[in-house]
Amino acid sequence: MDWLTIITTTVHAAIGWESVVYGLAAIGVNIHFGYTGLLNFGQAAFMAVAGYGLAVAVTVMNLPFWMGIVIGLAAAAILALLLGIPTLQLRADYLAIVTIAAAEIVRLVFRSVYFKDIFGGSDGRRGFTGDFYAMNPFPPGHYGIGPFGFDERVIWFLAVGWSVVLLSCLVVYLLMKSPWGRVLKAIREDEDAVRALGKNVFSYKMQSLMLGGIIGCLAGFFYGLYNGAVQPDIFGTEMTFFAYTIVILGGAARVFGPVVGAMIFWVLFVFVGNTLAELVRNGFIPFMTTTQVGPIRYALVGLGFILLLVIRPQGIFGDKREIAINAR
Amino acid sequence: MNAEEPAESKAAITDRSAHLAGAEDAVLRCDELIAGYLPGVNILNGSDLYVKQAELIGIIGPNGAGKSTLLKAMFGLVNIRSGKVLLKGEDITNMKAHSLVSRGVGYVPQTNNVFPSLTIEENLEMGAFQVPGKFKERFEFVAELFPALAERRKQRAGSLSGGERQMVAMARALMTEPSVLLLDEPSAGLSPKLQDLVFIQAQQINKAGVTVIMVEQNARRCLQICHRGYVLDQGRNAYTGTGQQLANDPKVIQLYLGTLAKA
Amino acid sequence: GGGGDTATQTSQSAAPASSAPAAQGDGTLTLGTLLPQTGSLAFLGPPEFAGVDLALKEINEAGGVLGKPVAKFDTDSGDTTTNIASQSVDKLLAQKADAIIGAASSSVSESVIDKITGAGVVHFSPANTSDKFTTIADKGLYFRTSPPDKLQGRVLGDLVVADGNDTVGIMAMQDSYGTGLADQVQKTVTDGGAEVVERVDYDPKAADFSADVAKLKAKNPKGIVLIGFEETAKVVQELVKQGLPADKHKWYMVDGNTSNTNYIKMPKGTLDGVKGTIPGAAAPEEFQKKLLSVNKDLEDFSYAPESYDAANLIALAAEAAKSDAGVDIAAKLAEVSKGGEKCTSFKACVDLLKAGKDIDYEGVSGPVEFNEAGDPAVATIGIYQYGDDNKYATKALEYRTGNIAG
Amino acid sequence: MRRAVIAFTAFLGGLIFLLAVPAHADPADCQGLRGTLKLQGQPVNGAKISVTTEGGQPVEEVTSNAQGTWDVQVDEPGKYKVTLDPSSLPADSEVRGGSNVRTPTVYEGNCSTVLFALQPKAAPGAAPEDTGQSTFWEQAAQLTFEGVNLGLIIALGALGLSLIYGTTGLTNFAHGELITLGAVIAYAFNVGFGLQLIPAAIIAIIVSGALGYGQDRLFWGQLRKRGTGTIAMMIISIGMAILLRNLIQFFFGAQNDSYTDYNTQAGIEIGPISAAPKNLWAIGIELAVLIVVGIALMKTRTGKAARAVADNPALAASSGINVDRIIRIIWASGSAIAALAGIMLGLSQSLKFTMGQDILLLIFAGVTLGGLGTAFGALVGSLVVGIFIQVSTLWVPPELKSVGALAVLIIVLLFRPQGILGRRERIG
Amino acid sequence: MPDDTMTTSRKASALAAFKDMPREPGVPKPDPILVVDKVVRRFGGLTAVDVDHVEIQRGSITALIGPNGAGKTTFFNQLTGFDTADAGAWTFNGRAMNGVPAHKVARNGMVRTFQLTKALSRLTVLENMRLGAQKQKGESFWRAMIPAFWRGQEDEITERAEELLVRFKLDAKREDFAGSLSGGQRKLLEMARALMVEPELVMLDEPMAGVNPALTQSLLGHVKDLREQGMTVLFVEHDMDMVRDISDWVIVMAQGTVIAEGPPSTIMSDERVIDAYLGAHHDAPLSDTELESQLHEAEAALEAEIEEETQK
Ligand SMILES: Nc1ncnc2c1ncn2[C@@H]1O[C@H](COP(=O)(O)OP(=O)(O)OP(=O)(O)O)[C@@H](O)[C@H]1O
Ligand SMILES: Nc1ncnc2c1ncn2[C@@H]1O[C@H](COP(=O)(O)OP(=O)(O)OP(=O)(O)O)[C@@H](O)[C@H]1O
Ligand SMILES: [Mg+2]
Ligand SMILES: [Mg+2]
Repeated sequence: MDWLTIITTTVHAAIGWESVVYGLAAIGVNIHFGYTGLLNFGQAAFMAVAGYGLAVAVTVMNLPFWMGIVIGLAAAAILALLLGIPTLQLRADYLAIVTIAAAEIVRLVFRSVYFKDIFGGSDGRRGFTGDFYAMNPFPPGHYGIGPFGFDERVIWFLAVGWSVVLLSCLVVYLLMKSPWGRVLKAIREDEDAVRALGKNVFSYKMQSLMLGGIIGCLAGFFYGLYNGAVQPDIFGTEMTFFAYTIVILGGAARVFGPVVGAMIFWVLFVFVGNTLAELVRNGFIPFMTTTQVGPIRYALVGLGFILLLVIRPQGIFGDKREIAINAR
Repeated sequence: MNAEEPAESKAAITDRSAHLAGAEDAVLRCDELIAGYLPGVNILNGSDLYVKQAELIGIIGPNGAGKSTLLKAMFGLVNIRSGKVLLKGEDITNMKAHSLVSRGVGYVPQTNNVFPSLTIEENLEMGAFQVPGKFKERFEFVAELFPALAERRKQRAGSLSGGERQMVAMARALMTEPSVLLLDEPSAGLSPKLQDLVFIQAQQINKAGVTVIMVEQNARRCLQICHRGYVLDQGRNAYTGTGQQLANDPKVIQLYLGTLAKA
Repeated sequence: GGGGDTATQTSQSAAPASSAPAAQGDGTLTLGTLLPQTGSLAFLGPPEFAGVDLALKEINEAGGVLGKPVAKFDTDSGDTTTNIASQSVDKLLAQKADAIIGAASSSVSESVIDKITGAGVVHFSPANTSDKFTTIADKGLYFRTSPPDKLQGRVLGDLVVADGNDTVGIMAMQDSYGTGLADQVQKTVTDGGAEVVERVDYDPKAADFSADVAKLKAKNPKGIVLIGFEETAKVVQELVKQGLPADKHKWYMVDGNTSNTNYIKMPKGTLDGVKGTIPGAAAPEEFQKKLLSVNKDLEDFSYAPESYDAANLIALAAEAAKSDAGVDIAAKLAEVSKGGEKCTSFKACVDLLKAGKDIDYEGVSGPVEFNEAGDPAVATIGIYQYGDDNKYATKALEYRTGNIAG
Repeated sequence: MRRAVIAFTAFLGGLIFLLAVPAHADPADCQGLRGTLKLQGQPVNGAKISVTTEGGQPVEEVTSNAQGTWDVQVDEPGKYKVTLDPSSLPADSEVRGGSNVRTPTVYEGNCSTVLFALQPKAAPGAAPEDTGQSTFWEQAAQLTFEGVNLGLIIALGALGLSLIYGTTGLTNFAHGELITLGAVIAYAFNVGFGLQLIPAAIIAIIVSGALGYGQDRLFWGQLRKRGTGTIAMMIISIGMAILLRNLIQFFFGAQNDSYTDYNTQAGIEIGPISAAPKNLWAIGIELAVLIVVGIALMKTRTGKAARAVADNPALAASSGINVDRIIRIIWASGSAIAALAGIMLGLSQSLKFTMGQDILLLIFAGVTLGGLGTAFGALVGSLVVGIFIQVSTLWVPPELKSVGALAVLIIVLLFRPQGILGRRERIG
Repeated sequence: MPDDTMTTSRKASALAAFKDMPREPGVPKPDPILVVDKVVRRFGGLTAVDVDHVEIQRGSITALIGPNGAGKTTFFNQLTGFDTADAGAWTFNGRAMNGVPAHKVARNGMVRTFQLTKALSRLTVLENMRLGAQKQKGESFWRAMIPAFWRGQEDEITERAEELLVRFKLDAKREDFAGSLSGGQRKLLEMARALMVEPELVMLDEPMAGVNPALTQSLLGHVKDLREQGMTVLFVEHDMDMVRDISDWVIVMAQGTVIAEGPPSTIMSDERVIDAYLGAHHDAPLSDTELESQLHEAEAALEAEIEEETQK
């Protein structure tokens, strides 16, 4: 058994780019769903328009990197408006479906042959990260302790990524303990009551959608920056589902819930997968071949989610009392 | 106001054994119930209650005293942490609600007491779920009591006014002919005319041999018609006695009944 | 890769840029596979894994590479909807893989190519067809044995024209494989004087294909070109249902869907006379038998030859370089693929190498001659025809060899 | 050197080929242009064809032989221009499409075929030849039929989903996998045990129903008892979906497969529509099931109890309804209906471990469009989704067909936020 | 305990205003804060509200009574923008209010409570209360991030909230989730929260249904205080003791229309009102003899029934 590999890959996943990207996406979802009660199942669309905004701006329109970022942010904001204006009046579960539908529309359009010249079809776009890595202040080398560590490229990415994650957490923390956050939480509970108290529910929902969308869109940037490419299918419903899973794992409406949730999520994924692969390779599980590890790993990860939530339905940071109130 | 205070009137009793002395042939009795919703927080702190065959019992008390919780606990809707509920000698502690229904217990909850997406008629049908054969007959009966409901039998309960819902809830409980009926604030939200109807109805049912336990905030009214009453405070019996005794007890009046209705 | 940068140039520049330990060989050639075990392309996984396994079995039977048996780690590439591939690459790099065979999907390869080549490891795909990889910045470490779209498209297009179909309909799976091939077929067919009356790019995950087929039906083309993977069975089903059967219209298939297992449950004669193109100079039957000895459950053989060739080429290049370091292997890959004494198996080739000869590996998937970009330059396409039993004859009607570029 | 290589490989290929199919002699080193001229199946002899380079330099002029074939070899690969002399064609025949010039490309070591399709000259005033093309309305009819066909399958899935959602409040993302499971169980009986599909399907539906019952009894019911919230349950269902999907892949494999019966039925023409008999049967069965279940929910005691449980489980229990029993019945029937949906989907398409997942979004769309929690809403919503997907391809590229349906979903909900058959709740 | 002696000024002026007013539906008031004209709301075939003309006197406590299903709540819904009337117009403080969205209505100073309470379950009782306060600086996105901007105001709000909670006997529950309150406590919270808004007109929909009578009594004193502070109160209630005790004016609705208006004493002796609404026993609790006779009636009916049964 190659425990060293299992442990290093697991640790890398916990603090690596996956946690940054999924963590940010989940922070956005947490604002939408955890605090405001908006069942926005279209988070992937925010990531997609941002990633594509950056990519298309740089590769197709030949704009500088920073302009790409601005365009990506603007695209996310516009998406929030387009999505919000018609749908924020809907009941929560209807909103969920409409946002899924909208996200799928976005993905299908990005992936279509029809718009291939702009968005690059199913292969997406690449070649827009040069400027980002050109800003790297880390000289080449290996950063870390022993087998744990990253090269200069990744460490730069992670430095920026985790800063943004922490900054987002700080913003969420400040906002959610303010009266503004109180209004959001009240909307989550009963918007009519909030209306009766003179708050413009629509405007708050829109602000929430914007904020969460923009944080989600940062996730889109980081996905593109790390992988050097954006592709339509990564921004499918699965991504949103995972973001939700992460939020619930960490504990809804908790500032660090999404970040810790993302870490647990990836640790589970990597640890289970790599341990299983090693077990099979070393003949501990005779009835399986290494090529069958894939599905069984997923199955185990699914089982892991189930067990985690059965054991701790409120998530890591969640409050059991809230769950008790929520139960039907 | 706490139970340990020495009794100032005949109505107040603090002695468990004295209270339970009359409980021998009780139809339904609770012994030292401790129950609650959240872990670690008990709402009922050892309340006792018994009701004899064909008795009408009133429970009054301040808001949040645990009256509804007591009814729910008896009916198996709140987890009982310790203590016992006996129905005709049978231990029914934490038994599921539907099995109690088949043992002849009926219950009208205080809130959320209709099925919003079902029509009035279907709501009533659900009331007679275990005795579908009787539906027609009973429906005619409640239709006479609440003509407003009969007119609208196809309207969805979710669109009804507060009072209309309360009527549906009451009517639903009248669909079966239970031998023990638990009513949680049946008169709340009803017009004075219908409040009368509810109280008269309760008495009438009781006369016909049904054991009734009624929680009311229309306390004076309730004490007037009940055989015995309990005053519940902070999950404990604060006072018990006959309806008359309680209604005239100055302490009870000051703390729980107020003087408005007398004026 | 990178247009001009050749393998030899970057073998110097890649090493310092990467901090991965794999840059220095450790004496054991370690292969990693990054192939789909899960996700939408999971059906492509088993044959690809089998191809690599078969090659490895033969290599190790022949004494391994550099005197040691070749090690191998299998990982899942998933599909683009998850980020499994990136995880898998991390694991492979941690396990000191010298070369990684995968991924099946161009999009997945794209998302990990920087990571793999950045670590000085050879990235060798048996199935990527996107033309992006020709120009991608890869430090000269990216190679592929994938079926040459352009040539196959030309051959197929010419076949369609030669069969006298003046009106042609194309159903293509909407991804880089499908659209790339469809573009080439469309161009060839149009140049040859026939008209493409309808081209439908369909989403392979769509709930059903009746609307897509209805579009073809509306134009009633003489020849129908089906480009895709195994979902073609659903398309065939629709074609028959909507009255465009193979006995009234001429159907053509490509390597992704010319299969002997996919259609056998269909009524006899459903595919009678249908033609399909498959790259590779050899009749696939014997090779398939060998594959079945590795994995008896195989039902499909797509990209198995390419995977097999990839593993063999890497092993030969390592032998030729006398090193198992990724950059050294990359530097020799083009050399062993062309110009020299021809050989068709690892054993034969390695014997020639040991005898100090220059070799030219001829693969099961085709002659495999790498150009500067690490793409195959020459290929052979076989044209096969289905019989009454919905299986294609093991002998090709015809083989065409040519330059892929052009 | 490269040329030599090609020549050699070509030779090798040719060698194999010569050994293999000697009858199909074809010069391996052909490099040029060739073609065959045919008029209504008969070769056309003596047609004049001239080949020039792209720049107009004449290369060669040939005439077709008795087999109608012609062949021009060139030295340099590249683009060429081929012109057919119309006057050399038999009288009253012409080149289809009008143009008699082609500009093919010759590649190194390969021949390119050039086609001049010929047709008899249409007599002036005669009706244009029937090309077998269908009119817009024929297409629309066919697509509507396909929409109904697909919509009803979606509706079955939607009904199962809606039943479970309706009674337990659980948004079950694993419903897609229940669909797949049903299809795969039927496959196991059909292909594995060699049973005819109809009995296999019936067994699969029963087994699935039992599994649904067990699932609630052993799992979801226990969670409910512990007071797990609906959102946590929703996420648990995502975990469940991942678990089931991958287990199915492990056992069934990743490839497409189909049942042995009713595979690839030829269509029969009904007016403008061509439909396979199995489609017609499926539509009948699906409609029957949908209507029966819908009416059962509206009219039977258990159906009403199910709706009561949906509204307020505590009150339902207080009315004497055995809530757990009702929920289990619903789980069993929901799973059984899902299995039927899966079998129908497998029958009309094929089976794959992702088949349920792939259709889940459409199912959700159907349920929502109709109005959450109403059985007939699920039917109507799904039909709308199905029909829109198909019919929208008259205007949008088929790759984007789901976009049309999803856009309709959004638009309808803008005007009817409670869905087509849903009802607005009162405030206050 | 607040007493009539304390509340003379406003009450007196309110009573004076109502003194010589004709007792007829739609009668004009000298200083109306709310004027409603021809409001109609239909649900399918049912006309839930059809109010021709109604005015609410500023600074008074007006009761709206009527049988169940008379349309009182629906009427509230129309006025406060929670439902769209089929027709009609109304002005609040002279400003037209039809078509104005609910939150703007509330901001204008017209706040309502809900008959079926809307507790914000997973917010604490105190947070519920704080939410009611208007013009909070910390409710704007940008300022929210810097606590210095809103700390001071928040403290004031909290103080006010705590005072109200004490009055409403909810202070012990301040840190509990509102979702864990009992039915009566929810009613109390609903009303207390509305008062946090400090509206000009507060519209209470059955505020005291389910509230303990002793507490009700003390809260009525509070409501009277509100009037003294210049607030106008419009409330729906079925408890006639309460109506009699605090209201200056009573409006009676039945079947969607206003059928009578007048001071409490007059209204409660109005035949039509007694018929439609109060029933025979409205004025006093049933005396023992009455009870007896009722029971006799009932018994007779029962016996007759039983006889019927046996005869069958
Ligand atoms: N959304 C709706 N759909 C159909 N009917 C409705 C709807 N809302 C209210 N109604 C009907 O309109 C009538 C008036 O209802 P409303 O709630 O205004 O009565 P109310 O006077 O407040 O009665 P209560 O004293 O019982 O609260 C009732 O008969 C009710 O059933
Ligand atoms: N679902 C719940 N979760 C947590 N606590 C609850 C819940 N329901 C009630 N409580 C708490 O239990 C206590 C008793 O509530 P209960 O409903 O029994 O009061 P009650 O006597 O019926 O009051 P009321 O007269 O207002 O209806 C209250 O303090 C309340 O806060
Ligand atoms: Mg209560
Ligand atoms: Mg009302």
